[in-house]
Amino acid sequence: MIGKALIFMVPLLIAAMGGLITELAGVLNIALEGMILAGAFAAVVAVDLTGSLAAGFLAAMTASGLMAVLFSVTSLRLKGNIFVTGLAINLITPPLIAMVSKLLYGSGGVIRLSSGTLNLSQAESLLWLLFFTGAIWFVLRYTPLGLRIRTAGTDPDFLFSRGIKPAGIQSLVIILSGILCGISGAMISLKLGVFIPGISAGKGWIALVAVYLGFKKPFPVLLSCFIFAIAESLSDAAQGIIEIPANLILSFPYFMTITGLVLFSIAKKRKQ
Amino acid sequence: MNRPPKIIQFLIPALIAVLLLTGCGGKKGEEEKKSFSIAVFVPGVLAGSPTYEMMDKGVRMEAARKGATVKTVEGGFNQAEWSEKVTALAAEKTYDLIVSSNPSMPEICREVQKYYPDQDFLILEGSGKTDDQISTFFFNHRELAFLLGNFAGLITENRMEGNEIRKVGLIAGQEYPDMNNLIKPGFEMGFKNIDSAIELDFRVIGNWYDASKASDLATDMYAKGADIILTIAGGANQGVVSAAKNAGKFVLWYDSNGYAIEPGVVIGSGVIREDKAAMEMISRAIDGTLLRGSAIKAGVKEGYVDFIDDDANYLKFVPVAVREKMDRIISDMRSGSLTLPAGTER
Amino acid sequence: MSLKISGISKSFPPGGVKACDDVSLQLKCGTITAIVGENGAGKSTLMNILCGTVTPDSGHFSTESAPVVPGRPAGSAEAGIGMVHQHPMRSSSLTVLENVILGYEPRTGIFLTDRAEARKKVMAIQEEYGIELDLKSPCSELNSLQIQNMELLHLLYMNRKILIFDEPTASLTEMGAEHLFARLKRLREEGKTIIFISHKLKEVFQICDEIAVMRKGKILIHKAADELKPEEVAALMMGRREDINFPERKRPEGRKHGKRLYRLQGVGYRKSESRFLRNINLNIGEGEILGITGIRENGLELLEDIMAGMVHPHEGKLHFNGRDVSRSGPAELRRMGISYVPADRLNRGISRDSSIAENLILLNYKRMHKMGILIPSSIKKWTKEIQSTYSIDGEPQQPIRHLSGGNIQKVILSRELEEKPDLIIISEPSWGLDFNSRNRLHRELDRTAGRGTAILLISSDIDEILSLSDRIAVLYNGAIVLEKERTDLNRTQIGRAMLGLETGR
Amino acid sequence: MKDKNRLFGRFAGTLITLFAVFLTAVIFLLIFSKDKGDSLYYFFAGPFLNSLSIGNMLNSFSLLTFSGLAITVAFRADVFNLGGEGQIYIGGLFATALLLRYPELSGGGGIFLATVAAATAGGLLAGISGWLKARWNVDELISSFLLSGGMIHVADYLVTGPMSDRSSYLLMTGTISEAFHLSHLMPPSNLNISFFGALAAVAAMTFFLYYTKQGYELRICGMNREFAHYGGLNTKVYTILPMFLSGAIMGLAGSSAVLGVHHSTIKGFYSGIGWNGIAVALIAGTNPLAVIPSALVFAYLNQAASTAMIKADFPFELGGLIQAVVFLLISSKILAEKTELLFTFIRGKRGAGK
Repeated sequence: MIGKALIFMVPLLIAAMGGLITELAGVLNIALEGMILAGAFAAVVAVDLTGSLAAGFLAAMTASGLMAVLFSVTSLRLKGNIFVTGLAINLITPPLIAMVSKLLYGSGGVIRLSSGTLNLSQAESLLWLLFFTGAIWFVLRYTPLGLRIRTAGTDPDFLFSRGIKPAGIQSLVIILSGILCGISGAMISLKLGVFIPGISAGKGWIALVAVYLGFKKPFPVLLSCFIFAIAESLSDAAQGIIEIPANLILSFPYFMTITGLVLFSIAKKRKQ
Repeated sequence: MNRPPKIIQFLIPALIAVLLLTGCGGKKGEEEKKSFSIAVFVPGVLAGSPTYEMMDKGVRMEAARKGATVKTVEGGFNQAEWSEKVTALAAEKTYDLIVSSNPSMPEICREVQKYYPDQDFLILEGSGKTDDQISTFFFNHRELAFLLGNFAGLITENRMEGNEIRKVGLIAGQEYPDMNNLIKPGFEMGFKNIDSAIELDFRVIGNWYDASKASDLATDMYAKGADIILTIAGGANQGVVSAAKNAGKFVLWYDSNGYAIEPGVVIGSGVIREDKAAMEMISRAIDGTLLRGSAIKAGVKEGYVDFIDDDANYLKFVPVAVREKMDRIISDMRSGSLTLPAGTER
Repeated sequence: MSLKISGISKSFPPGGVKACDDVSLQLKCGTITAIVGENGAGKSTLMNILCGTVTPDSGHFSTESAPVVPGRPAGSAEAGIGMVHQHPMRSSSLTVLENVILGYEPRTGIFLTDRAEARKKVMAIQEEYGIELDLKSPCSELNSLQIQNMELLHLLYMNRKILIFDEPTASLTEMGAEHLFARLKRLREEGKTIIFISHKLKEVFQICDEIAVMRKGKILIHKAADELKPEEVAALMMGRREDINFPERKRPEGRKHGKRLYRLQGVGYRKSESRFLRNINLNIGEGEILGITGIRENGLELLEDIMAGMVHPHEGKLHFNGRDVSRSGPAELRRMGISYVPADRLNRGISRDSSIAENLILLNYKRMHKMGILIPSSIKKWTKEIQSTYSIDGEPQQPIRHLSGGNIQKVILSRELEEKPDLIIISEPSWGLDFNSRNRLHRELDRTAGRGTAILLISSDIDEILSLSDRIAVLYNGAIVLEKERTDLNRTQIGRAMLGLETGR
Repeated sequence: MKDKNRLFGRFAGTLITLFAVFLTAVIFLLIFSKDKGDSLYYFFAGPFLNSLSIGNMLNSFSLLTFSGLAITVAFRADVFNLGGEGQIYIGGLFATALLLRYPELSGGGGIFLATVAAATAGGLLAGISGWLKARWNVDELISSFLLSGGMIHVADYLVTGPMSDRSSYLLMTGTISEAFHLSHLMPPSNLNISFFGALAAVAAMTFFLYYTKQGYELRICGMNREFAHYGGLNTKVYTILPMFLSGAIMGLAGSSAVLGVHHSTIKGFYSGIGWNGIAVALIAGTNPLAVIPSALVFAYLNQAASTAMIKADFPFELGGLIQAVVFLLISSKILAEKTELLFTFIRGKRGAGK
């Protein structure tokens, strides 16, 4: 069970790390879902064309990175409402993919790979989990960029007074999160060797939830991803034993997050 | 206390201007000679749905042969919008026939027909009704599921050495009436036909695209002893295949030839000949021999649903013993000497 | 490093009021120079010019090594000029060390922070200047003094030679101030050039070597501290306003002591380390005008907020008509007959994007409806009436932001007076008003008091206080240092009290 | 003069945004459509070619007017309601449930009660977010989104599970009795009398905001909360009330769709009403009357995509793409500001030339 959860949570965690750095930099990143999907698609297309896994990951990071650029331009440069533009990224990705897919394959549907699928063992999964969490933790803590990211979120004016433009840091972080989402998407689709419209299946939202539940700190976020993964495998296993309506299970993350948010707000209010 | 913004004063003339400008462009004159015209309404999107693609392909092939025109319209996943779109198609009054495929379409089309009584409809996968004005064609899912159930039973029996658990799996994208009333009972009837001790592990993904979840569910099912899983989960099917590959177990494909997807893993496949049905029905419609309100039901005997037993991969990977037993059951059903007891039908 | 400022001028808006008018100053190495002046004397503008955040219209400044390109923060930073702000900014998500080095981290390679090197450097500075701060503690837990120290640490880390301290004691306790002074002396010994900006003459004379007095954008005097007397400086700061001569208020006979109406009892308010208000005791009776004055940073805003129910005090009680109103919000106070004209007129006193009518009916729209439906005609009629009574310009439907400051003040005042309150809290009523409207306003207040309304006048303008009040209280450093009848006070005494040089009750 | 420029700039900014949207549509259309002339023609003129399209466009207009108005009310009080979809769904579901449970109600009474039920349900769902904001300062933007997202799945469960119509192959609840159907105005189009309901809602909301005590209080709170607090208004009430009103109007959109069009709650029927309501409101600003032209533009856009799809080979995905582009650009402040500047500049020049 735990081993299975470890494998399941790799893409989730990587996306959550993307959500974490943007959240810390003061950007509410609704667009994770769309960026993951873009990455999943680009990865499969690239592997299909070149047969190389590395090319797949590279293409995924580029595609998601480009979506991130679009997100950052419309929200930061054009000063759009960040929630609305983030949503727009999620809305724009599926039809874009369908259209590109139609151009390339003549169909907007499932793309199967004949070869080159990615297979992570439990040990490798654990390694990747620790690597990404550790890397983000390290960047946030021990690099100049990390200091800038953290300050951009809490005290952008202070950052500006030190001669650094907060919007620049935010754009950079959005693009970084796009690249992470690309990796995440590539892992989802390459693991199965297939792209299916909607394959991201809400992982971007869950990742964002994990960021909130993990108090916006790398290792607690890892933990909350783990809890999600365990909950997911429990509910998978439970289907064989007891009947829980799938739709009700799907509503849990939403209600869990709102509960977390309310508790967080109460604590904040008490402190004042 | 605030005045209405200038926007209103600007927008209305602007709208009228757009209307006039585009309206003045004029439209090409009357249609020349009217050929038989067909509209295909896809309740969903074509992409990723083999059955809808088969229907569209079938209609188009036959139409091309007979010089009819075809227009395909995708309705999208929002069921609430289907009715409006079918109405709009009927309102064109240029289509001699509107073709669609989904058990829910007849009820929508019946409503539309109230306003456009002259419009003919043909629904593949329809749900029949007496004194209906809508032509329906439906495939005997129970028979297909029965055949696949038999095969699943044979496979799990065959792998008995050192394995006490006799279990087969069924994964569905969502629960829907045909799944609960036809496919699941038919499948169960099938493997019980081989050995009544075989158990069923039935699970639902919740959508038709979450391949990761499908893979996780399948992994769990294989771990709990299922040897073979029938997967009816749209795009998410691929997740089941990938789980089977990792677990060294098997997958049963449902509605189209799936052997090539993963040779040696997909070792059995049914087929629903939606294209064949579409072609024949369209042919009849163009010839004027399709009766309004006819309800055609087609099963294994009629050749519209079947188990694919001549694929190279089937011959290569399925043990001879299993194939021999399966051959008997298939030929009995094809000849009509084996029929299923009455059950819930559409 | 010394600093030479020559002929700096700056007007806001361009061509308008001169915030700095041909300012020239020479600041020597190893000295602490105080720049003193009232609010709006031009000190902050001058300092912002030095820091590069404001571009001067004319003039230039230079260090001994090179002239500084004006209007560029980076230019001023390179020249070694740095400012410890009155309310220093910080990043609450970082530790002290990270805060100090943010933006200028020593690096290993291009990507990594060399933390060891940073720590070593910062600790050396700490040792040198005796700045005690735990480098590992998160900034969100620091008090004002520590935050100030952190900013200073950053400036020293950046090796700034010319240090500006902007009102550094404004939010410090006395202990904190003592610490700060010790540090300033230390910095002077190290040869830094220090500019010390303050209102508090006591402090200025305590630690500064030289004093420059600014008023209306001009440097009036710049001399060594021991050549000057506090009284002299205070007089220069305040100026003699012979040009504006208010008739002093003559209280109507027989109203000498109205019924006691409103009472503050031991009111205190604490924010982080430093107390902003402590043990405020005040009384006001019917028909009385109580003037509360002081320099703005000494707690006037906070007292205004507390009295108006916008903020609740941490200790002490407020009584109105014998009822405890310490926890009452504006709604309740208004119901009980207290009106309030805020100092922050544009953000609190009006809704800028609403119409004049909508602003005027804020307090009495409830009386202008039939079954919950507002009657536009009666609103319009009433608005017109008020506008003609108080001679307010503009059409009722016009957005109020189009009105002049004086007209906006009249809108607020008329709205409050029409409520026929028992007590009016009115803060800085003549800010931004011209001579005539100011006089009209004072006459109006006088009349209102004559009708028996108690008026709590908060103003940092001594002349206004002197011409209107029956009794005067002076707030300094969060406490009342002087409270006497108007007749027992003169302007010098008040001026000295505002600067913390005189006490008495 | 300055104000006129600003208004004109805002208007021009909106036009430019819309122009960008149409331009994107045309570009994609030219890339992906085979019969480009036809697609273009039907995209622009299609909605007006027959009474069915006009009727459906007006019906989509009335639904968008409800949802746009709902968002506008929230904007007016400076709060943000992002839970429109869930509120519409729950509203429609409650209306359906009531009419299924009490089929013996008279037609008018049933419609009235169902409408009230829908408004209450939607209002309460949004009201919770308002209350959480007033009580604990929970961001109403996120909370309304999450609550609505969760409730959508619960409603999905009810629609496909306990309340589902076993005789139907559509994922929907049972069908309400014919007595409760809103009369159609242009059959077979979906246009029904809720069209007048939408116009009445706009009128009522305008009246409420500008001519009632509470409307005045709400507007003052939305304009400047500190000023409102200073004036003794209860600002917390005006965090909760506008959210409630906003949700209630969303609920009305739900009941209009159920009673007027679908006659049952179909899974996911809210899609296309909820989010587009935000776009409608972002164009309309805070003026309820401006919702009407704004909703008209969006209804036109929807119908244009839909007719072009049916009459020409307009690709299905393009509809979604156009919606997404609208979202990307519609909330941009810079586009509007830049055009405002441009116009101020041009006008200034012209003035100087005189």
